[in-house]
This record gives sequence, C-alpha cells and structure tokens, in this order.
Amino acid sequence: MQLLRDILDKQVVDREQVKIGKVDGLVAELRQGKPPRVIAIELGSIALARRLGAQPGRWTARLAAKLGGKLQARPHRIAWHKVRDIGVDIEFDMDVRRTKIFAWQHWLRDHVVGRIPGA
Amino acid sequence: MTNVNLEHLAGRRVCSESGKSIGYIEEIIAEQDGDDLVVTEFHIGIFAAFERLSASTIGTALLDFFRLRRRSGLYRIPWDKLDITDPAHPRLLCSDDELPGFEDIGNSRISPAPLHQRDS
Amino acid sequence: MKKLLEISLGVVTSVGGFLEVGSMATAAQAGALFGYQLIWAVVLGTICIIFLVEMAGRFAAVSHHTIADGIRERFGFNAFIWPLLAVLLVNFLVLSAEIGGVAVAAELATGISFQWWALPVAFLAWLLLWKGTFGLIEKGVSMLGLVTLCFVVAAVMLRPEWKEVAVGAVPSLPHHDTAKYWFMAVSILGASISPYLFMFYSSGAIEDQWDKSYLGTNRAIAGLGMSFGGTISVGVLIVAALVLGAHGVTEVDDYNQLPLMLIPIFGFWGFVLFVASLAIACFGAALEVALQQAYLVAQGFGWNWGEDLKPRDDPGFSLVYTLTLFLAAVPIALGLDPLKLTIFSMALTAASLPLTVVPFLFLLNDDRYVGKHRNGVISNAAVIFVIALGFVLAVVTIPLQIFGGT
Amino acid sequence: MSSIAWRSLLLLPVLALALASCSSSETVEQQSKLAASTAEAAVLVIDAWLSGAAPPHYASAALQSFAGTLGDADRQVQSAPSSDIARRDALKSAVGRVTIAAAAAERAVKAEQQIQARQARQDLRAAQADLAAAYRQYFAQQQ
Repeated sequence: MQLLRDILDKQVVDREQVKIGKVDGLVAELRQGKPPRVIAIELGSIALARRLGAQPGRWTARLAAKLGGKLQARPHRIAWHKVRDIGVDIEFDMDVRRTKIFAWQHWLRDHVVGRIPGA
Repeated sequence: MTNVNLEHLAGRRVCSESGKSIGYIEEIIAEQDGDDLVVTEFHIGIFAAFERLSASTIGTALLDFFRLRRRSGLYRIPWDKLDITDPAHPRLLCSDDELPGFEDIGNSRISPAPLHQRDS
Repeated sequence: MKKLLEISLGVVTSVGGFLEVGSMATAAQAGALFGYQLIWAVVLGTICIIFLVEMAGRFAAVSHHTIADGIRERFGFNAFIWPLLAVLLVNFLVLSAEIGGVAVAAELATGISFQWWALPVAFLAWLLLWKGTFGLIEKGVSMLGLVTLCFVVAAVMLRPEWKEVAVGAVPSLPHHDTAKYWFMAVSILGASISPYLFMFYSSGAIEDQWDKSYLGTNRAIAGLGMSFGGTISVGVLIVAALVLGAHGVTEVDDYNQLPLMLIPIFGFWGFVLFVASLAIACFGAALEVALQQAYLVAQGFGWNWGEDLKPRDDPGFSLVYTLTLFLAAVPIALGLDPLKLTIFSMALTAASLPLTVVPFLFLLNDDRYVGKHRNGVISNAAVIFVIALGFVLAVVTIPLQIFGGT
Repeated sequence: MSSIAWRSLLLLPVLALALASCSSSETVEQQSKLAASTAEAAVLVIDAWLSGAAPPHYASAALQSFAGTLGDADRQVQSAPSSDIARRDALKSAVGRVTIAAAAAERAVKAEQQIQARQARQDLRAAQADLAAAYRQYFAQQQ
C-alpha cells in the first residue's frame, strides 16, 4: 500500500457514511527493532495547518484552544484498527456523533445555523 | 515509544552519509503484518511532486518531453535504514557504499489497486 | 424517453450556467467596438468549456469524486491550497459581479439605485439555497434562463451578413485599439471558461448520483448545452454590433447603455426582455457560484455537503454559502460599478485557469479514477491547449488589466 | 527548443505593456471617442423615450449618467496640453456642446417635456457631427 498516494488526503466516513473529513495526517509508532506501525489518522484544522509549516500549526492550535478549550488544542485522531474499508472513501467503524470532531459544526448548528428560521 | 507524523515526510530531502542529496521522499510503502499496518520501505527520488501523479502515463510523457526523466535516481530504502524520529529531517542510516544496492533498476513500480472498480 | 428528458433538462441547465453577466457584458462590449471580429473568442471559449465540462462530468460519473475531491486527493493538501484559494477569490469576485448584474436589472426596472438592491438580492438567493433543493435550483432557475434566447431571436431578426459572422469566427488581428482588443479577447475567454462552471457541474453530477450509465448523457449535455450557451453569447455580440456599434455607440462602459441593444428591435418589450434576461441569468449564476463556493470548501476539507440536506445537517456547508453571499453583496452595496467589476473578474478568471485546469491532465488520465474511460488524444490535446492558453492569458492579463481595461 | 519557448513567454508581458501604453497615452483621443460614443447612446435613449419604448425613470437615469460621463470627458479634454491651439479649441468646443446638449436632454426628460427633448436631440446630433469633424482634423494633423 502506498501511504501518501492511497491514504493521505482521502475522504473519511463513519459507519453511517457520514463524511467526517479528509485524512489530514498519518501517525506511526516507532518501535525498537521493528518497522514503524501505523496507529492512527489525524484530521482537523490543526493537522492541516501543521502540513503548511510548524508556525501555522502552532497558531492554529492556539486559536483552536482559545475557541474550543483544551480538548481542541490537538488534532483529532482515529485509531487505525477501526478502519473497515478502503475504497472511494475510507470507512472507519465508529460513530462520529460520539467524538469531538464535529464539536464546531454542532456549535454552529446550535448557536448560529439552527437559530435561523427554516434550518 | 515515540509517535511521528508520516505526512511530514512527504517531499523531504534525504542526504547520504557524505552529505550529498540523493533525492526527496516520494512515497511510503506499508504492508499488512497480522493486524498491524507497518511501514516497510521509503521511496526516494528526484521528482517528489511528480511521483504522486505518475500513475498517469501523461506524467511520464511530460517528463520525457522536457527530457527530465532519469528514473535511475529512484532509491527504495528499507524502513530500518532511514531514521525518521524527526520527520522534518530524515537521516539515512547506511553508508554510501550500501546505497547503490537500494537503487531501483527497471520500472518495477507497485501496480496500483484500482479504485474505480468498486462501483457497479 | 427518460434519457431524452434528462438530456434536454441538462442542456437547459448548462445554458443557465453559461450565460451570465460576464458573457453578456464582454460580448456586448466586444460587439460594439469590434463588430463581429471577436466572435472567434466566444467560439474558442465555448469549445474549451465543452471539453472541460465533459471531463468533469465523466470524472464524477466514473470515479464518484468531484473535481475538488480529486485535486485534494491526488495532489495533497499543500498543492490543493493554491487552486482552492485562487478559485475562492475568483468565485467571490464573480459572485459579486452576478449580484451586481441582478441589482442593475432591478435598478433598470424600478429606478431605485442598484446599491440598494445588493443585499435584498443576496437575501433572496440565500433564501432559495436555504429552503430549496438542488433540483429546484438547477432546473427551475435555468428554465427561466431560456428568456435569454431573445438575443438569438433579435440577432436573426437583424438579418446580419452571415458570411461576415463566419469570417469573425476566424481569429484576426485588430485594426485599432490593439490593447483593448486583446483585453476583450481575454475577458471573453475568461467569461466562457469559468472554473465554477465545470466544478459545479461535477458537484451536480454527484448530487444527482450519476454513474457510468450517464456517460452518454454527459457527453450530450456538455456538447449541446455549452454550444447552446455559446450561441446566445454570439447572439448578444451580433446584436451589440448591429445596434450599438452601427449607431456609433462603441464604448460600452456604462450599464445604462445595455438595454439599448434590444429597444430598437422590440420596442418597450425589448427593454423588458433585456431586464428579465439580465436578472434571471445573473440570479441563476449567483446561485450556482454561491453553491460552488460551499461545495469547494466542504469537499476540500471533507465535510458533509449537499444542497438537499437540511442546513442543520450540514451547518459548515450552509454557513459558507451564507457568508459568501452576504460578503459578496457588500462591494455592490458600497457602490462599486458592477460592469467594471464584471470585466475585471472575467480577466482574472482567465488568469486563474492554469491552476484549475492542470489537475485535469492528471486526474483524467489516471486509471485508478477513470479506468478505461481515460482521456483520449483529442481530450488531452484540448486540456493542454487550455492550460497553455490560460498560462499565456495569466501572463498577459495583468499588464492589459492596467492599460487596456475600461 | 524549450528555452526559446520560455524566453518568448517572458517577452509577452513586455509586448503587452508596449502595446497597451501606446494606445492609452492619448487622453484626448480616448476622451473624444468616449464623448462621441456616449452622445450617440444619449440620442438612442431620447429616441426610445420619445417613442415610449423606454420607461421615464430609466431614460432620465441613463441620460444623467451619460451627462456625467460627458462632463468628465469635457474636463479632461479642456485640461489636456496640445501643440495646435486652433484645432484643439475646435475639439474642445465640440465636446463642450455635446455635454451641454446632453444635460439639456436630461432635464427635458426629467420634466417630461417632449418638445425640449426633441430640441436637445437635434443639438446633440449637430454637436456630435462637429465633434466628429473636429476629431478627424485634430488627428489628421497630428499624424
């Protein structure tokens, strides 16, 4: 499998086919004497900003922490062993509603979008 | 145990022991090992950006057109010969003498798994 | 039978997308100053957009990816960010121009200055996106866009020398106003080859759940729809040449001159038809550009998207078009001249083309996405041509913008 | 081969700049052309209004806008330096008359006075003919 070509930047969906985001980062664990193991994917604005450089990454993390609290100061991670299918999208065996990934979308829904009539 | 972000390796320059640049990281190859997905190999070449696109014949055709294609410069470095503790500065762990052994001869690219066949 | 209906609807839709304030304004200016001489630019632009739209539709139908998805996946985020920013900016200007177009139509109809109309127009567009479905927007608004056919009728009624029209379809060098000539050629190409058009088309194919069985439909829609749109643009150009140019009105840089195109032909109804055409064409385009802006962001970052979802199910997506629409209305509300903005944004569109069209070359030749439905030699030649054209335009536009603009 | 292509590509902006600068340096030429075109548009609007094809609010707004454009053009032509005073004055006076006639037309349409509008249209046409003649003379002499 070619990680950069086949995994990175692909669409991620949960088991209900809800679009969660793109694979913004890939985390590997370095092990003594054994090949590095892919343990998780990362997604969210912080992971993305880090790809543009260390500085934008720090700014975004600080901004996210300020807006969303300590929990939002790190990129969201989904464990690799939850992966179920790699096709047009990458499907993870999880329910996005039980994560913090959509916290900002929920905040938007509850405080902005949902308050506009007809939403 | 340290964790590193593999995406930061993409396009990084890799230097040989003697400090000579041998190319940029083009691809990270991983294989299933039991329940785990493990990194087995790093591809280092001269056209990092192009490599991501080169599944298309047009990419190589363009390279040929501009006479840029020198595929001899592709190295397949096994996972244990590249130190990626700091993904921004990957370091080769082999001597210059070993390097030619990792050179990719011929066009033995990993054949792509078609995505489009999934729809029916 | 169902396919036939599908095709005709698609054709109508693409006409709605093709003709907007940009193609109307640039064709009118070109016709007034250079007669039929710039018809070639409309023809060339139409041929280019036919190819790009066909490819965008084919890509979506076979790979189930939109063009924006494809760019992000294939090229990675660090490369994707450039076309993303360029298209967001260009779309924003184009959206502003479209809102301006509707606002001008409202001013012509009521006598109340266009500035006052910018926000109400944005609100109306937003309301349709908020409450409406994709089908309603795609088909309903485009169907009304058929009123722009009045330009073709007018052109035929004027009995132009068809031989001269045909001569205009062949590129030739200008005899006067050289800088303006090339600037207008660039603007016409920019108005015809709009990135929002093919990106919107690929999003639409996903919204309508196209699969491989739609490939033929796609080809028919791209070819017929875009030629249809191009024909209307040529109609505008001929009318401008025979009504404005022939009367000595050569410098069309005041939108108040535009209704004069149809009045001598249809009298008072000419005025009404012009106002209706401008309003509907621009309003339809405004809806599409605003939606495309939201599609682009949502697809680029992998959020949920879909015009048929309720806003509370894709709050990020809904918020993007809401913000875009109201922000884009601001320059017009502040009194920026819609016609000048239009011409400027069309030239900028042309300059941004390489960023959005280069990916086609790779995506449409990658058999992991399109399998055996890859580009043939002709399609690839067309893409390379558009890239080269866009590249030259990008280099030429900026100085022309400074010296040749109106 | 490719390096030549690159070099000629770099020449393009220079070429464009050169092309652009020679046509826009002539303010008088540009402004008189604009004045002539705007005057013709004004005549079309008056025609349309007189025949009932253009609604009054549109006709008066359009004429107001055209009169504004003409006023600007007039000011620019008046302040432009020139070597030949007599010919420039002919041009200036023609642009001035077009401007005045357009303003009169605007007033007439606003007040819905058909007779004055017809008069203004006639003035516009006459002044426009003079402008065309003065323009031809001015530039025939310059070249």
